[in-house]
Amino acid sequence: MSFEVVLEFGAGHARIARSDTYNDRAMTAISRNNSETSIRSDDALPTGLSTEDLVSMYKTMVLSRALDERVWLLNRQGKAAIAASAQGHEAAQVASVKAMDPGRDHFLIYYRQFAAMLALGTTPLEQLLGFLGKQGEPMSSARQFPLHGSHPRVDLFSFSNVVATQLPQAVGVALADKMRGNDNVTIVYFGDGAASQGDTHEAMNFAGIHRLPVVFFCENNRYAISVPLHKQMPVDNVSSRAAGYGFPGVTVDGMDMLAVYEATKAAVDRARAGDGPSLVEVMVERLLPHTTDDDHTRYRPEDDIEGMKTRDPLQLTAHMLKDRGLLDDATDEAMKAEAKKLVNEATEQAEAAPFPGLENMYDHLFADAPNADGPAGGRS
Amino acid sequence: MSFEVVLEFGAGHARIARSDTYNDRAMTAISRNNSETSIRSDDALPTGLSTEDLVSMYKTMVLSRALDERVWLLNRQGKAAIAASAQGHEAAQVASVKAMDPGRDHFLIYYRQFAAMLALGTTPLEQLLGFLGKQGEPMSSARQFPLHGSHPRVDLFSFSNVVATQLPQAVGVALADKMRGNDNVTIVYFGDGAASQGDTHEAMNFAGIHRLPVVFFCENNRYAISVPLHKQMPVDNVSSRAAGYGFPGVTVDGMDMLAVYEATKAAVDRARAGDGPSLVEVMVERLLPHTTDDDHTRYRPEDDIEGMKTRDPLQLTAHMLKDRGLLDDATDEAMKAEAKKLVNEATEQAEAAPFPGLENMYDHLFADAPNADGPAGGRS
Amino acid sequence: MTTMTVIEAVRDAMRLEMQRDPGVFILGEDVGNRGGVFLATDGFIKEFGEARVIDTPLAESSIAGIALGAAVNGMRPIAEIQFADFVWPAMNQLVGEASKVRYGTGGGKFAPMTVRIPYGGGVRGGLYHSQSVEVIFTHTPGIKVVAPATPYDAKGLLISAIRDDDPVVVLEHKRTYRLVRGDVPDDAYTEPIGKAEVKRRGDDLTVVTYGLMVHYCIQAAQAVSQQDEIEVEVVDLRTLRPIDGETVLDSVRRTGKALIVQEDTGAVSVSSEVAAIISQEAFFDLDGPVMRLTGPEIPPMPFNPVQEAEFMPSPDKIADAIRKLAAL
Amino acid sequence: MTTMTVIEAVRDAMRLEMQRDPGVFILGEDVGNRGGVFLATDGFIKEFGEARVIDTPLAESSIAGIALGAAVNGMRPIAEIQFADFVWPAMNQLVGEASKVRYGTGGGKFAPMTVRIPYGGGVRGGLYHSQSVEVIFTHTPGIKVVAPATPYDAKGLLISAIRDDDPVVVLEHKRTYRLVRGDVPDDAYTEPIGKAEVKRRGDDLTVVTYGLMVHYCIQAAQAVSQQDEIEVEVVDLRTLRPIDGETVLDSVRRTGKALIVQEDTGAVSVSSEVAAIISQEAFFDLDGPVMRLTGPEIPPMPFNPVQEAEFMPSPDKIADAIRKLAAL
Ligand SMILES: Cc1ncc(C[n+]2csc(CCOP(=O)(O)OP(=O)(O)O)c2C)c(N)n1
Ligand SMILES: Cc1ncc(C[n+]2csc(CCOP(=O)(O)OP(=O)(O)O)c2C)c(N)n1
Ligand SMILES: [Mg+2]
Ligand SMILES: [Mg+2]
Repeated sequence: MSFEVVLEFGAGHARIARSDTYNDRAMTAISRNNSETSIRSDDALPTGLSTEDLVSMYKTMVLSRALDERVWLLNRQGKAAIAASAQGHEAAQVASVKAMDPGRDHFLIYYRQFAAMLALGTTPLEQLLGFLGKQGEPMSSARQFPLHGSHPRVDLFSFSNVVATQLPQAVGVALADKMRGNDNVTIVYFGDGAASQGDTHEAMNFAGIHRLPVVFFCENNRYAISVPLHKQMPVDNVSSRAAGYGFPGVTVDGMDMLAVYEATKAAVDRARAGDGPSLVEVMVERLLPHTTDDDHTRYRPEDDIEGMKTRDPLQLTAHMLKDRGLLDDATDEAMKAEAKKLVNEATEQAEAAPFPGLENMYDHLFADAPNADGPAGGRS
Repeated sequence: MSFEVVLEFGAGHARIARSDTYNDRAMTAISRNNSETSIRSDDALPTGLSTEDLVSMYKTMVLSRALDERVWLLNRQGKAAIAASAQGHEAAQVASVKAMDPGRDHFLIYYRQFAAMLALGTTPLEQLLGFLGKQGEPMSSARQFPLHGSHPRVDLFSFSNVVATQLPQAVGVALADKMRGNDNVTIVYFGDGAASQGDTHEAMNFAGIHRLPVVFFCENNRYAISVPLHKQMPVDNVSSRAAGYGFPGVTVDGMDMLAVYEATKAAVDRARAGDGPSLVEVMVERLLPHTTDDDHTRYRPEDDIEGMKTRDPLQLTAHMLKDRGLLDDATDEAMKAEAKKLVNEATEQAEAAPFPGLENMYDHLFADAPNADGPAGGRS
Repeated sequence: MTTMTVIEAVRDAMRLEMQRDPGVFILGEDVGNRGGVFLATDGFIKEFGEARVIDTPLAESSIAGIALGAAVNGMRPIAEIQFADFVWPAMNQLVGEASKVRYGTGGGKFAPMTVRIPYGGGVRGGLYHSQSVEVIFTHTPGIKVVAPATPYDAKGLLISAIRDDDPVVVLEHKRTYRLVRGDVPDDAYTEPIGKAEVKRRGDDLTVVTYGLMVHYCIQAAQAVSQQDEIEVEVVDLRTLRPIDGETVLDSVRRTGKALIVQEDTGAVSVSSEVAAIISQEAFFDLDGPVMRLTGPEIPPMPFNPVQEAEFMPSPDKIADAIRKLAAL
Repeated sequence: MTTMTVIEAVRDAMRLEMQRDPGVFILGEDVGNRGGVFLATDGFIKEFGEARVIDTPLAESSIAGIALGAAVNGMRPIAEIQFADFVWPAMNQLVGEASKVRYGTGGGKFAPMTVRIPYGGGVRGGLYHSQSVEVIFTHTPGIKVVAPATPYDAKGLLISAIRDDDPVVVLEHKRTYRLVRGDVPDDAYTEPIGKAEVKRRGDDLTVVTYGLMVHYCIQAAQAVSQQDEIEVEVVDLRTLRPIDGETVLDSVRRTGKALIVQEDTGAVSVSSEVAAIISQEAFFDLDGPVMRLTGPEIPPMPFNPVQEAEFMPSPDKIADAIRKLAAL
């Protein structure tokens, strides 16, 4: 079995990875057999990517991993109420961002986007302030779950935890650009679980009808919390749905940053050229339980858990870089030490920050009228 | 262009009509050119259909048309508050019912099902009591819009006017049968408009996962009120979606009762055998405006309106029957006269019936406790 | 000044705002060539083009979600929900999402979107073309809700809604669309969101109401004035969130008696909130219980004409309730 | 009799009903091997099999709609909505459809379905894991709504809900799941839907409440009893639709004063309805205004611990409100 290119992109991007198609049952064996070969280390780079880019993308992944691990630690220490994790998704996230133009494009993220967010230029401190619910948190003033809200420097946002709500919203964002003749592209991230929601269908349908500049980016880790793919959908890939919406859909190996970059870049180019939406599905691993509240040994088969460990994008990317002669062990170690240092510093700062007070609790409900509707209608 | 069999049914039903694929722009011309040829009159009958069946199906169509016309007249006279129409859908509806087993199967209908309902054994009087909102109306005690509610004799029901809500409900009905090991089949009727709703996606996905005995029967008349297909979906056929749910989807000419019967019967057999759902899309005409409240000259191109007139299933079916030597003009006239008489009688009875009083206005809100929650909580 | 119906005032408001601000656009089912099933956007697709008058697929959640996305990206969408009864699929995007965008981003993003929802009964609509849906919106922090009763208010409040930088739900009573006529200034103007209006002065008793019932209450007030010499003050809430407690309380403190009239069913409703405000804030001024006259506790509302009429509060029933309360 | 937590009582109720009636089955997200995110169905998939413990795709509208379809075809589904905050996509199938099945078919069809909805805050859930969603269900004719506060009530009311022949929404406060323990009979039993319960006797003032707040109100009552010699009667509504006005009024007529405490935001809410009932029906027995203490009018509720604590009514705030009202 190989990753099927369900519909190939038209223009010049022929080398979309044909790796393994997953299905729930066959997954583990496949991933073990092919993880080594699925990352190409001997090919030319895709247009638009330099060797420096590869290294810097890896560096972002390293930082993301360090931050991610720290957040889970803070949760175990009782300091962070909850966390999801991007471990296993990092290569795909970083590559997707690389294919976009953060200065002008829109990013509708979901809760698992540590690596994408760092690639977009948010800082570990900003994220940690969110996890700890501290004053100065930039996305929601610590009103929301970590990584939710919007960002003052990049146009990335996630209004809620409610799965798939971001898809129609992204389509609306793209519609607004198209109406004004802008050439910005909107990328919307979602999981395999989100594919089952009605909103996903409605969003893709509308985007298809109006040929809107949207990239639907599905991080398929084969689980919606505990529900495996075969209980979520009767088909092997989310990308198989794209045909029903009249646009291309493709599935690539999310361990392979080059493949993800290429597929996303093709989708972005298509969108920017006014040719409409695309669906890019990346097969990734959820290396940790769903969130810090979860225990995936309750529902993941043992061989699945073992198998996924061979598909750690950090290891696989390091391997690829080393094969290409772009990384050696010493540099790798130095990067990891540097990441740890950055995360340590950010942790210290975040821990030292105060919790928000009550002053601003009621503001920004509406424009110009912070207390028009509150604060305490029913309070006696 | 021909009606595409998007995914053919496996077993022995090879002759699914390949007639014209519609799209909004090309429609009129195509329908005019091919309407004559799209009805086969020279072939053997599909298994399960006798020549008597054909005649009796036509008879039901004639009755449906007479009733339908009467209801619109009653609306114009100010007696019926609102009506949709099945004119143009009759052949498909009657054929679909023929493929089912009304004694044991479940029928989730929508508001345009005059002909299906008559085929299922409801009477013109019952329907007219609904349109006039009269006492004795069997489906909802005249609480609901005409043709809504459930029926005491056949398991047909339509809980609401809210488009596409019936699809998840149908899937639930089928799930209950499967859980108990019953071999009943559930058919759910819906329009092209309903295909855009999130509920449709969710319903088909679940049915596909659990291989439930459901027939999704889409009456595609190319309009959701005024919205033409190309503003509803970026693909030519609703049936193209089925692949994304792992089951067969087929598009047939809704003027051709044999083709509709065959396609539906294949789907029913599949369902009854435990092989899961199917999507049967029938291309039909909406010969009248959306409802009595509508004026379709506001939005249908003139040539579309002219073109559709050549695709009247009554005329085409009569033609086919005559070609097969199963009908002559005299019998046809007699049938129409008989239908008119039946409808006249039913109209008289319905008009003579009283409106409901207030006695039962508050009952059947809950089991056993007709007034537990009412009648007049807030009434002073 | 032109005399027009409510639906004409709605159309007028949208046309003026579309002309004024290129960021304003319409999306909904059948809003294009059909001009909307109530003709609110009649002629718009010709005047403004397909790009700004978007016939959407039949999918309310996406109508709301796409409007929201466009709004946070600088547009001012006006989404039309064809009938209130079909807004339920959009609840997640409206109540769940839109209401919390500004608060949930600490002011980073906001959503200047208007959602027009034709609602209400007395139109032979049965259980699925008669619903009142105000409760969930009026309960939700971060949404404003207006419910105009007259052409003047319909135009002024709709323009305010469109220009508002946050989500506004505009509830338009279907029965008023062609029934109610009134004078409307020709130019654009705004009526303030959040302000009730005394639609009739009177010192004996206060009736608080909104929507179609405003007109029935005024009729009832005239009847009891003539027949019983009871002078009723009719307060039209106009905005249902936030409720203008001040105007209500000013009136009730003066009259000492309050009747709340609403078409929607009573339990946990706008009428409950008005009663709660009065009984908390004006308790010591009350000369009698705060009374309510609402739709009964069955699904609104039966299709057959007899039971539909019984469901709806009518000028007669309102007059009776006024007399009873006045006599206490 | 066993001492157990609320979540254990919920699990116990479902297990007993699954054992008793083969028509009872579970559907929802992660209810299978995961046992539900709160472990309400822990072990069920092993005991009852995949066919009766269905892990659904992530799609709440279909969870509700499929449950409805199965219910009208003779089953007794128990649908789990993972968090109340995610019930909005299901509104159309619940409020729009399920509530009207029996009425809208004139008794021809009915839907014996139970929808369990973990709700409420104080769990560091932020804006999307803290919501209270009772308002829209309590407003809707054709739905029953229960909101147990104790393990005993949780088991008895859930069993009643499952056996009920109409749709019942069961609101389970997440904070009570592991916080509240109590004695629960081992066998199956039913508590009547529609009956409030006096959870503490007192003659000075009535506090009406439900859910987690029952416990906070009892704590507050103990505090003011000890510190201020005010004896508070605490009425636990238990059922939010229909509201048991009788029990509330019996108490308020005796005490003359009423405070309604609720975690949900105040405007157009259950607290409004209780206040409206009291001020309409017990006006002449009241010695003071009907007061409310509710969550403030912002989206419930901020994630950071300081503002979350400020959002929630607490025993201290409740005691203060009691003292104020008692002093009037
Ligand atoms: C509408 C909705 N339903 C349920 C949830 C609870 N929930 C949070 S994440 C999740 C699984 C999401 O799976 P997927 O989309 O595959 O993303 P992943 O976490 O695997 O990256 C669920 C069920 C939610 N947040 N929103
Ligand atoms: C959820 C919902 N939205 C809007 C409507 C209003 N409406 C009634 S029928 C209809 C068009 C339905 O089109 P289609 O599904 O193609 O069926 P047809 O009437 O063409 O047979 C619309 C928009 C509705 N009933 N339900
Ligand atoms: Mg996943
Ligand atoms: Mg149609």
